[in-house]
Amino acid sequence: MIELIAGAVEAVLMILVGLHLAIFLLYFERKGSALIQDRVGANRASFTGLGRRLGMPNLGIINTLIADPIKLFTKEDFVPEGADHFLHALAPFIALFPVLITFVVIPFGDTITLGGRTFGLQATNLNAGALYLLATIGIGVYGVALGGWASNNRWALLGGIRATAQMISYEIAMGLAIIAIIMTYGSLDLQEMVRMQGGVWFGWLPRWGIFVQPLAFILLLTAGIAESKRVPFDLPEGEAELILGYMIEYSGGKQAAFMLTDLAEQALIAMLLVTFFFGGWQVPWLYRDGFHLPGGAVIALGALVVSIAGIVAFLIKVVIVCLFMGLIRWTLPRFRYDQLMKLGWKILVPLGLANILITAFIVVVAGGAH
Amino acid sequence: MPPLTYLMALSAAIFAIGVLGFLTRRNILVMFMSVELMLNAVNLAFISLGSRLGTMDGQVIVFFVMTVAAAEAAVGLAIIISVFRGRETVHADDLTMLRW
Amino acid sequence: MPMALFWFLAAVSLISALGVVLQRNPVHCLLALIVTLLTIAVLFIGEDAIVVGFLQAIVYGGAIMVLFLFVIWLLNLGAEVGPTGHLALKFFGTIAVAAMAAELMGFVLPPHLQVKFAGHAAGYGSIDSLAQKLFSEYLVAFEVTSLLLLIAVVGAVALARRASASELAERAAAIAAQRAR
Amino acid sequence: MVTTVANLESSALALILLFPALGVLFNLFFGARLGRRAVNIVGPGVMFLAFAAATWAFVRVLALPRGDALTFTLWPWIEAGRFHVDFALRVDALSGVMIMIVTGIGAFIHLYSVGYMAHDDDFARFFTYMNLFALSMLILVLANNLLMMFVGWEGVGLCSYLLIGFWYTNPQYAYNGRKAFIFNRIGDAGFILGMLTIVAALARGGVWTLDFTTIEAHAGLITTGAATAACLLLFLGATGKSAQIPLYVWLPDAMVGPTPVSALIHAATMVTAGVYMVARLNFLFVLAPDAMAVVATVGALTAFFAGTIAIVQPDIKKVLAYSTISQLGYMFLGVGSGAFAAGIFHVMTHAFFKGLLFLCAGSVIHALGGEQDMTKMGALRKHLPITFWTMLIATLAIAAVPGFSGYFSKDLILEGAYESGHVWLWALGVLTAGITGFYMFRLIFMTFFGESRVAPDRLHHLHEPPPSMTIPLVVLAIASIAGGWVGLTKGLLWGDAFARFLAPVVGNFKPAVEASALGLSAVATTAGMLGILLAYICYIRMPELPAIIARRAKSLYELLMEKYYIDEFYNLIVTRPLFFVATVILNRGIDRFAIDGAVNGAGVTVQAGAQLARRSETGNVQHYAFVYVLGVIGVVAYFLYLVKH
Repeated sequence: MIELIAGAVEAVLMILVGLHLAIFLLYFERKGSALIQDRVGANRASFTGLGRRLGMPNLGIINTLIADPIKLFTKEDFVPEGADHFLHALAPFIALFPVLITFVVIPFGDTITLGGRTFGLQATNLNAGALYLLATIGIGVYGVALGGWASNNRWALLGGIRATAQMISYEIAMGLAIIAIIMTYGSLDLQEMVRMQGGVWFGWLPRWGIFVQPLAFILLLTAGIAESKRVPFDLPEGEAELILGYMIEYSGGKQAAFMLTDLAEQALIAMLLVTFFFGGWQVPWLYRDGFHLPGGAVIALGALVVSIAGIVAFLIKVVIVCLFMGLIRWTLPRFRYDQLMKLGWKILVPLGLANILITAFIVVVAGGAH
Repeated sequence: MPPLTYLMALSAAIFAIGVLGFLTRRNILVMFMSVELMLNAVNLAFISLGSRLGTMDGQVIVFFVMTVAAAEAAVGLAIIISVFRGRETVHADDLTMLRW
Repeated sequence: MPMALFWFLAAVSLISALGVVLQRNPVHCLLALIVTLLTIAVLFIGEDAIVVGFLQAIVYGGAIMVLFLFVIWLLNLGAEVGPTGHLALKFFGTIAVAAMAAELMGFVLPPHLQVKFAGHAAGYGSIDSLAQKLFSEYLVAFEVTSLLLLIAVVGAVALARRASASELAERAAAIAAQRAR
Repeated sequence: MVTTVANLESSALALILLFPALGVLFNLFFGARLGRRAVNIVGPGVMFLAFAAATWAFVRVLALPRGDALTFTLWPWIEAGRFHVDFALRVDALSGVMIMIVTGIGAFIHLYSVGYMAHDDDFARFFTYMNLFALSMLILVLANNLLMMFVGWEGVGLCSYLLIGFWYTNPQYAYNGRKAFIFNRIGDAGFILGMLTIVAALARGGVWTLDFTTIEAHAGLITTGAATAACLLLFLGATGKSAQIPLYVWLPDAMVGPTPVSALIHAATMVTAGVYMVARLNFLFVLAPDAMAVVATVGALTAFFAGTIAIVQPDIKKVLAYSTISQLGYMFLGVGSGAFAAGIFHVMTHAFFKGLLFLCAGSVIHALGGEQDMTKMGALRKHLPITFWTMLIATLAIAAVPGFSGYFSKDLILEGAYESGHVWLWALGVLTAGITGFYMFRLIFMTFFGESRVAPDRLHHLHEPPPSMTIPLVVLAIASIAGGWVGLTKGLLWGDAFARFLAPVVGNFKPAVEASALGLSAVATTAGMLGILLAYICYIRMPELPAIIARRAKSLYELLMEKYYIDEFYNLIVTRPLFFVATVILNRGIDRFAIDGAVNGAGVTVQAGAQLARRSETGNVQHYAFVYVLGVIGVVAYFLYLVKH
């Protein structure tokens, strides 16, 4: 019973982390982009001038994290004439829901011992976690697709079609990348994958997945960004051509849900990348009993410290990957649609297949990572 | 686990609903969906029986059914598209050129 | 799987299956179908067919149904209006289906289907055990299926390929002739 | 016994067949496209090449020890159980002479055709057929077994059909082509049955073959009865191919083909096939004296009757056609009397002078723009000098005037007939010799002497033909004189060299009666001279006499004019009853009433049923599905029943 409660708590925690990451990303979108583009960015709203008094007047935290959500959720919920009311309302949640429930399989720490009880730091220990990922991400398509269709707007439908086509195309590449990873680790269990990334090669190099599957990393990164429809893959929204695409007829909370979906998806992708390629919660050279540094020095640590260090390391890694994706977002221009499809089908898919072939060969000859 | 009988009954019921859809709906796309419904009902029966007999064969067969369903959907939908291009209708009772 | 969950899933799948058949708008039908498929996927997982269950969600839910959606969009299908199809067919069809359902129930409900079941062996339904079967006993079928998929893809492209201008003109003439008759 | 020489050099025998075959393919596929010039070179060219190859082979045979043969097996042809047939070629003295005739005379006829067909647009098809004709005849002659011979046998039949009906737009010509083909088919049936009889007779002794040498080696296994049956059946084939009683009627009608075709049929190919076959199978025929007697009798009768018909025919080519039948009769009289060498000798000399006669007739017809009626000719001597002189030589040869080739061969035949003991047949032969002299000189006198009866509009058109036509005339004229000197009467100069040359192959017959060769020769020559004299009287001295005789002996004249009413007779006893059976009983009774009625009735029934049944086919897939579901209900009910019980 207590495991169940712990699982529920962990699940809620994980979803909250995801959502907060999404909001962080939103903030980064405002302020980080300003930084990159040498602008000021959001800087107006201030809560009793506190920030200014503290000498940080331009952070725009209040604009982004408080004012915007309040504005969004208090806006009129507008449904266009001729729209399918039911689906119009349902679509944002069909989009958001699969993303949120995906967070529960991400392992964010090893185990933690509290009051004599040991809990696994993974909300749900599915032994087919990788398949679960693919399934939920696959279902996420319908939110966008139905949202675009239910709006009874040509731009929206066009955006929906674009989004759907893009997502199912890149799902293939994503699936191929994940298959290669599964073959490497020989398991569908994400926690087990992370555990396998503990330890070192050559006495100093962490056994992270990126060193054995660099190609899969690039594939998953690309496909993941495309899946979350962020720049440079934001054609479904394409403000200039489609005036926000499938979201055009959405306002208020529903639109917020759509935006949140994209951001949360980005956070999810970051978590997956960390889990698959950067050792998840593994801290380099940290074992259950403390650090074993490459030089041979040992720093003994308590079990609780080690567990918390894992969680922190996971979060730090995720944030770093998120920032990296943000960098990409504000660096690369948007693709053209045919380029997008060409990249997906003619480059990523063949690369993914080749990667599987090579991985299979190596696994058969040399054995997997375990 | 639920008794096998319940699972089989559920399977039979979904199958019957699929047949009903195939017989009564006019839109060939929806008829196609009904076929998928029937396929899934049968899949459920395979999985349930395989599970209770402790054999993996049921699952393997379902795997093949899904593959074939994918192929069938690809070809079937392509046929529907080309039919629509030629006849500008997807109603089964308008598509009666192959009679006599 | 707890019985409560089973009853819930059974109810959802039946209602959504009926939704496929009874709703007018093809998109709603499709949505109902997706729900049915997902509940059935969960039932699979409940029967320890974990891999197949997820595959059901990925392949059916993630791919095939999207194809349906695309086709519905492409054909720009709206809801059917008025009584559709032959009413006589509907009437007798419903009766026939009811008879068939009754017969099927006669098959599955009696106690002879009560199998003694003592739980699965370890690894049942895992990807390993599925792969063991697929790549040994069913290897030929597996390879043939891959070939089938390839052929289906080629066939689908050939069928749905946009016709050239001359072909279109030809078809238009044929349709006109048909209409004139 | 004939021994066999088989070596690599013999493979060159295949060249004899290869050249005409290439000509056929070339003319068939490229002839019309590449134009007349190419065809005119290739068509006769391949024949001259074949002639060269044949000459080479003939010289090789001459050089071989007497009785040896060149053989070459191209490939095993039929393997059926113990029965085995090779596709193999064989050149010995007999076939050597024949290939020389076929390729040599054939080549000159091809050359002549270049000029003759100069105004016909279908030259490519013509040369395709001509090459094919020569090819078929060469297969027939070169065959080392009966089956392969039969291939050539059928081939010449086919080609005669194609060429007689060459101008197929004329329904009568096409009809005559069919007539030739059908009469040949009757004979061919006899040939097949004959072959089967031989196989059956030998198989009883454990020998499964159709090889000439093997048959000869095992001839002892064949009983006299079987040999007689086989010989008579094969001879039926020969009467079809070589136009003997009773199957000769196609040959006069074959005159509707282009004249070079007539020349080819009569001189080099086709009609001599029967004689060749009998000579080739002489070892078989000597086993069946009755069959030999039949052959000789049929030959003599044919010679006589055809000669009498030729007397009154006005058409120049018809006269020649009947003269061919008559001469063929001589040949059969010869081979039937056991004088196989004499028969083949006559084949050769006849090929020379008859080829020449046809070519001359062709050049007369050509000069007159297609006129064939001798009553519209006359006094052409001055206009066509080369044609006249060459034709005169040929006529002297056929009339057996001493010194010309026909004299030697005919003499040997009559001598053979007398020596075999068939005195009556000899007498008939002598009588026919007189008739031959008469009708041949009638032809010469009517065509080249006397008053000109040529239609005025054709007079200005008169001209000697081009060199491609006259060269063959001259060459054949020389051959017609010299060709006979290879076979003199025994004991004179080099004697009968020809017969001695052939003896290893055909010398299986021992004469029954000794006779004075010179005495017999004197009688026959006298008869021929009398015939010529009579012709001179009738057509030069007293041109009104024939008409008077015709009036006086009106019924006889008409009988001859109408060819003894043989065509009408066949029509009455064969064609009419067949037509009756076909039209009344089979067509109206069985076909239209019974079969058509049943078929149409079935159709009507099905159609009526289908009209009802098709209502169920609405084309609506849901209706079908509904019925399907009903079926499912039934099947499930059955299984439910099985489960419950």
